[in-house]
Amino acid sequence: MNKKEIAANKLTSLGTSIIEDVTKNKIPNIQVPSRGTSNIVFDEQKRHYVLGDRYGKRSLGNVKQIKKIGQMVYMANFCKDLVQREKTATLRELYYVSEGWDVEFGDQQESNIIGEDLEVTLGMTREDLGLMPEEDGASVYGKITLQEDDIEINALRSGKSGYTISPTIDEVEFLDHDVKRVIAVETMGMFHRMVQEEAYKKFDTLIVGLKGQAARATRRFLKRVNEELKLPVYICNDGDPWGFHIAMVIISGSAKLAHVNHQLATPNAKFLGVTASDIINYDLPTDPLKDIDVLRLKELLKDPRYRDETWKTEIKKMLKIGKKAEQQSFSKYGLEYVVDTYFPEKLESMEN
Amino acid sequence: MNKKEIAANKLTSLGTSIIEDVTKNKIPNIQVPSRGTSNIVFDEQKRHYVLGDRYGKRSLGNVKQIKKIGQMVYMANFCKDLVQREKTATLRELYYVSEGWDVEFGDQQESNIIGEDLEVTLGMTREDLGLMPEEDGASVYGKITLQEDDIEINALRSGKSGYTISPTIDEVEFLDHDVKRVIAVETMGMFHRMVQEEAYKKFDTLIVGLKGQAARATRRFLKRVNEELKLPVYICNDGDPWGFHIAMVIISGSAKLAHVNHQLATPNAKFLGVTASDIINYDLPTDPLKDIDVLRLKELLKDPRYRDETWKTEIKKMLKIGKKAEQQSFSKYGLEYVVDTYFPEKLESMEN
Amino acid sequence: MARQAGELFEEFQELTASEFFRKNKQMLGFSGKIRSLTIVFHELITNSFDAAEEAGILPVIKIDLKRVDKDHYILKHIDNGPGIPEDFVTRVFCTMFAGSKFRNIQSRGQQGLGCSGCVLLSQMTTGKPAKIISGYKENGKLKGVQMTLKMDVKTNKGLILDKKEVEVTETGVCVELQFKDVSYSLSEQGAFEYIRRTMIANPHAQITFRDPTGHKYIFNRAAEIIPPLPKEVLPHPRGVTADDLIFMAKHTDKRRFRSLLTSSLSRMSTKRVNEIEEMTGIDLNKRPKDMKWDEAEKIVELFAKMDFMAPPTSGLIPIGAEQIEKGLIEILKPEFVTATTRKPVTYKGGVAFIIEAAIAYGGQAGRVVGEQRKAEIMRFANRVPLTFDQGSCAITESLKSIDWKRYGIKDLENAPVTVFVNIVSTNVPYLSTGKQSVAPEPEILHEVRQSSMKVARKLQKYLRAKKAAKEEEMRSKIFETYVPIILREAANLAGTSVPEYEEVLAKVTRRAKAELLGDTLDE
Amino acid sequence: MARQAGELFEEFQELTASEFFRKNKQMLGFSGKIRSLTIVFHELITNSFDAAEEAGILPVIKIDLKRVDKDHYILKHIDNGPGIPEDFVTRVFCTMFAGSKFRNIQSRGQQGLGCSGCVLLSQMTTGKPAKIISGYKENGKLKGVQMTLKMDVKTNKGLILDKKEVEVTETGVCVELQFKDVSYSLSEQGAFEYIRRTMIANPHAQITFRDPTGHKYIFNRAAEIIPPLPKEVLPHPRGVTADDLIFMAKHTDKRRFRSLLTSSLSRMSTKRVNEIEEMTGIDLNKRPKDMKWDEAEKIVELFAKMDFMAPPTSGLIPIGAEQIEKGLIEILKPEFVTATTRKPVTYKGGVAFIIEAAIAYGGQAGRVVGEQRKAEIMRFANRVPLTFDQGSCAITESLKSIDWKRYGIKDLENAPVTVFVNIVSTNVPYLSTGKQSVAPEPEILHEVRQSSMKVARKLQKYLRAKKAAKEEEMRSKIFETYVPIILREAANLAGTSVPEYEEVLAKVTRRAKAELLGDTLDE
Repeated sequence: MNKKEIAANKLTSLGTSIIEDVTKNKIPNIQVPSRGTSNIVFDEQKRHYVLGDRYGKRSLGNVKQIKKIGQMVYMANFCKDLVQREKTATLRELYYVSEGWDVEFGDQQESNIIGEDLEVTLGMTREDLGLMPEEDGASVYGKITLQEDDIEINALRSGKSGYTISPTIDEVEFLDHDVKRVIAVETMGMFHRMVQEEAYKKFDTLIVGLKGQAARATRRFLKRVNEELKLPVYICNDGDPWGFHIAMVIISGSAKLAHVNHQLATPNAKFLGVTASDIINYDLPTDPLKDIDVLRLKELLKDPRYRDETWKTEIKKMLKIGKKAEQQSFSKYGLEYVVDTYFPEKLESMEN
Repeated sequence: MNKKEIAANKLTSLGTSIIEDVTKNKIPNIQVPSRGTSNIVFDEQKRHYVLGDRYGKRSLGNVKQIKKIGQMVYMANFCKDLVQREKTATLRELYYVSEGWDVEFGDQQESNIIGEDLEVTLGMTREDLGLMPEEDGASVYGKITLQEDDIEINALRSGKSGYTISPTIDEVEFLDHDVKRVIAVETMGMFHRMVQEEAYKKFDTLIVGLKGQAARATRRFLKRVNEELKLPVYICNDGDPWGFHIAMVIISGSAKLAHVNHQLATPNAKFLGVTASDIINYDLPTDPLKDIDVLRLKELLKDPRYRDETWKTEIKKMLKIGKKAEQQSFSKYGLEYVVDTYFPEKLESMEN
Repeated sequence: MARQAGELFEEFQELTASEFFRKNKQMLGFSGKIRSLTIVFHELITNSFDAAEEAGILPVIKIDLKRVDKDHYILKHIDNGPGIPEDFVTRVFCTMFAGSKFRNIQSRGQQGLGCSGCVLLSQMTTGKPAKIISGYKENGKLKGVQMTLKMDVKTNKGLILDKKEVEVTETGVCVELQFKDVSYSLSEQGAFEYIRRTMIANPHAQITFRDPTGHKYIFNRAAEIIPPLPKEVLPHPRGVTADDLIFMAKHTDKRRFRSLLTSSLSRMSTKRVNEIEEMTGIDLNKRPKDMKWDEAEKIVELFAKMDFMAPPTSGLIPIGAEQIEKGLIEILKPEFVTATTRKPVTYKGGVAFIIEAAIAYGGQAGRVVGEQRKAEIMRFANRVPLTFDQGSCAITESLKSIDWKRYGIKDLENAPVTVFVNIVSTNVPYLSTGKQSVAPEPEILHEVRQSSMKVARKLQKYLRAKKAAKEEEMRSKIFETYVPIILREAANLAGTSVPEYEEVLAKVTRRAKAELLGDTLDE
Repeated sequence: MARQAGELFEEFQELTASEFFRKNKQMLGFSGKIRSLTIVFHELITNSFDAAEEAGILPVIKIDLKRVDKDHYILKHIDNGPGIPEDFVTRVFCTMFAGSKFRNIQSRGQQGLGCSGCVLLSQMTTGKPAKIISGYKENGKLKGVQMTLKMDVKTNKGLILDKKEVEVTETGVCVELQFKDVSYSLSEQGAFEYIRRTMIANPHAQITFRDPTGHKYIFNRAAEIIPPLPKEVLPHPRGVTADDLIFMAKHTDKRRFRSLLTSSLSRMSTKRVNEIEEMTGIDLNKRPKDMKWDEAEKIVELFAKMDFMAPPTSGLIPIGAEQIEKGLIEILKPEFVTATTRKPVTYKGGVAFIIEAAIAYGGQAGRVVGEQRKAEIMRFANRVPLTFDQGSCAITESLKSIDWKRYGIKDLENAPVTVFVNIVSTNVPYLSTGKQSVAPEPEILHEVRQSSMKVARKLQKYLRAKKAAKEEEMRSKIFETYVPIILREAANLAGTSVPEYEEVLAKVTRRAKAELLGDTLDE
């Protein structure tokens, strides 16, 4: 069975179980895995967050739960229709579609939550159910050829801003590539610098411009190049708690998406910089840590994803120097410095 | 002379004029066209904002101005180097580069302002001077072929998210196309809907996903397809004051960029919707106008760019009904409705 | 050149109380036009109430306020009390510091400044004399006298300008005074609100008030019971200072200190006196006048360590929960009302007090601000409304400390609620001269809290019951609406037809009702 | 059963002023431990000042405060005034409402309650008698008497427990009193701050204060001039009420109302009296006692319409700008100080007053909060510090209305600044009984604003000059730094070598200096 058939079957079974209960004069209920913090656990084996085994029961006989059951069933019908017609819709569109339903959503937030309920209940990602995020994924530049439907795309020949990862990345096939690694950078400023300085040639690398926090499609892309193409993935972000965390979510997934981390996390990806040690070693221009930065760093220290000694050392070092630095601050030494000096030195130290 | 030579010459002349003054024992000064609101005027002929003819004098003999002169001269040297080496830098990179200078910038904001001073003083855009914005431009999908450097790009074969307009769009050439119009939409949700529903085929159109307020490169792209390829440009945004204004900035330029509007504004572009009349005629799901929306709409009524009767009527109508609607709200009638019904009806009414 | 002392003392003089207060009228509460008039109402009404009750009469008061000109009014105040014997009329109205309320007794007024203060203000602002008619019984015979009086501030005595016997049909006093520089207002601090609140705390009274526009308000009696007369109680040992003991010793007719103690203090048995004698080593058989300060101090210090019974509470007469409710119903016509009267307790170890609290919800409860009814707090001390200095008052402080959300009132400020609190004591600890706010003694704060929480809980119960009735109706509707829809959609999803579901629907409706009777209301 | 009036009046009695205040000590300002002690200091110090100045003596006061136990102190207060003749000692210290300050004169104290109030408090809290030594001159001969006194509150008179003649070396009074239930504090409301502020407003005085820890503070005299004695001035016609006229008429020895008016009111010429007679039609040749209220009211109404000269101001004695500055320098050692004394003006049309304001910057100006110096406002009325009720005071209100940013003080609250304001008047309009805050009469608000803005402008000038000096230095540095850099970069840009630029540099430096002397400082 392909993904579409699986999705359609799972959706159908939701309806079947309700109808069967009624036929047996039982009050139907749906078991929804709990997404509360206490049911999100860090799986040391898989190296990312997963959902635990606690469930919430949603009963047709409960006045507070019945409306949610109605919303779930309606949404399941809508998704089944999407899947069968091979279409996708954004969450926003779904929200507007629901205007015609007999059960209303109070706001977008409410409909998003029911969407997540459906994901965890069926054990499918929203993309499997035909629901797409609004956001596009990262930009990719370098020697890789992909196929979307019947179109072949060469990410070296898609313009200076590269190939844009579309929300439907799972339907994209990797045809060919000629790179040894992948470097993902936080800002498009750095992406263009690397394109301009021909980093893709110098390092035999794909350049991925994350545009801040990585979109789901981007994370899926990085996981696939890492696992399907066996390419090492490096992440280079701003040297601050937010940069650290953007990298970590790519590596170990987020708590919020514990139910789909197995499809999103790339535990083999590596954080290349900017580290607190880089700030010191390269004497980078810095800004002082703000209160919120300090708070965030201290939170990271308690986070199981940062249990690794290297991480702990770097976080503590940053707290000690009380400073942070941006990726682009290497320009202090000239525009080319980051590609000519920093990346080679860091890659050298990480790969050997 | 090509653009590069012009830029290099203009930059050189800034230095020459200072040195000449000193040779004649005159206190050097630089005349910087004023960007104050009173010097920004709406040009009825050109149908966009332009700078008036008021200047500010920046004198070496003024204790408050001397530092700014130093910053301008330093920046001019940096830009001259960029232009000569055919490189670009982001404003952020420039800011970090300035760390090594003998005149400091207090913050990024200060260095941005000096950058604009240089633009207006020399009458060049920042792109001409090698300074690029961080942001990428819009996504383009449809039958058009472009050339970046020596690479040909087909925007129908760049993936579902299309071709991304790069900051250096002025260096891109249009090779070929097979469309009759361009439709720009505010959200990527709508962009993907149109791709999925094959709007590019149905309407022989390019689809441009603006991603909110249009980047400079996007506005340049739209102007160029309109003027070089003679394609009519339609803009479809959310039906609220912000959607109106995103369209208007594409059509008539912004006050803030009065000095470069002649390169950015597309006076022939047309606002397709969502209008207040659409909200009524299509009975769209709405949100009530917030105080800030009402305030903004009232501001628009006083704005010379909205002097057109149609705009005035639509703004007043929106104020009267007190409601706004999003692009995606057409989904109330099903996902395909916007492409199957709305666009054909609107295009029909606008083109005949 | 330095001057000698003698020269400087040539102008030395002594003022009378009247002269003093003529120069310092703000010390009588007469500051501000609105407040001055409210204080006048207060002094006259409390005097009438106290007099009528002491005489065992249900108070009936008629007040007529006429406007002569801007800030110029004529006030006529008639009561049905026992009247004032002819010989005392001038002293009551024209001598400051004179009165009958200097005992340790729960009373509304208490300074001997009330009536004479009003006459002083009238005279100072208008020069007009006071007109008094007193009807009283002497040896069972009804007598009536009418006087026109002025106050001679130089001597602190009344001057009778005119006096004649008149026929009266019943006992009582009629006072007619003119005032300038005062102002009638409907605000919370004004005279009208003062009357309204007075009626809530004194439902046994009746007041007819004709306001300056000629409109006649009749506040009817809501209860026919005259409050029992509070008894004078002896001070409790814990409540006296060394100075008090010395003062008693000086002005007693007892022959020994021992007997002075037992006769002047409550809870002071011979056994206790013997203990005191033993533990202090003071000879209590001495004559009171020989008592030394040190000895008095020693005794007071010992008082603090000895166990005494709480002070007798026969001197405290609360309004009573039932009466308060009647008053609130009569005046506010609320949707719900409840009141409580706490048991007597003491503050500072020896001063007894009782707190009464009530809450009224809906109807005319709360005050109207704009188009909304907001919460209002009505504070009383011995049934007298406290209208000024709300911010610093223990009652306000205590009420603000309550988490009203817990009692189903999400936002006290914006609820149609009147909270009523009355403190009953022979000795209310006021914070300031104006006697408008109660000091935050911990025991008082505690009692106000407890009593208010009790009435709040009752209100909560009422609101809950009201809500529960609504809820039940809503619940069965929800099931009847959603079950068919859900099953239609589920069947569509499953690709089957909709099964019979009557039984399941009946089941869930039944179960939901059962749930409702449990404690699922706390969301 | 209803009781008859006669029964009820069996307990009717009359209190003396002492008895009354014994029951209402908060009316004398005695509420709270810290405040009570500050009030005692206030009463004794102002009495000493007034007495010494009246006698033409530079005041010297020695105060010794010993702690006996928690909240229990012995206070010894010695002055060098003219002393009190033996016959008056008991009345000054033991009779309330007695004093020599009931005239229309600018004085610090004014109620006849000060000294006797302190004795009452002492006696009430400790039972201890007051010990007084008075040295005074009689017919040029120095006499000394020592007395131990108690107050008999039942009679409002002093009881002499002990009296003897003693030898004294100079005139003056020594008072020794004990207090309980009071507390010495260094807070803004405490006794120490009271003395400090007193010294600022009275630089001609000297106070030596030994605090309870034994530390001796000597506040030296900063100025050797005894303030001129304020003269008693007759009330201004605009300042009297009808009641005042009637009161005057009743207690005058003049034979005709005409002569009463000219002799009792200021600015009242025969010509004016004739005008009054003509315009009111009242026969002013009547005997004063025959004056009717209506007539008095008519006259007062006419007063409001007639043009009078402003009241005489000989009765107002300001401290004077120079003296204030001396006081502030002595106590605060500021970096900069300036003071101003306004011309006399009137409020309510007839009451004269003078505002004095000063500002001190740096040094010990401002109050220390945490590690920072913050602004403080010192309010005075007739040289007496006002320490309570700051919020409601006209002085505070007026100062807060000033836009201090305009005077180079970005944030008044956080500047090391002391703002001093003194109001001088025979009749300061206090807001409340405690006489701690001034009523917001528009003229007073205006004068405080004007005078404060004047001293603020002087401070601004000082701060500007300080800043300008710094600025000039900075400017020439800027040119010397930037010109070479800019020309190097410009030459690089132009692709040429750097030309000679000495002359251009000299030119710009010169020009910048000229600019600085213009008005370019306002950024």
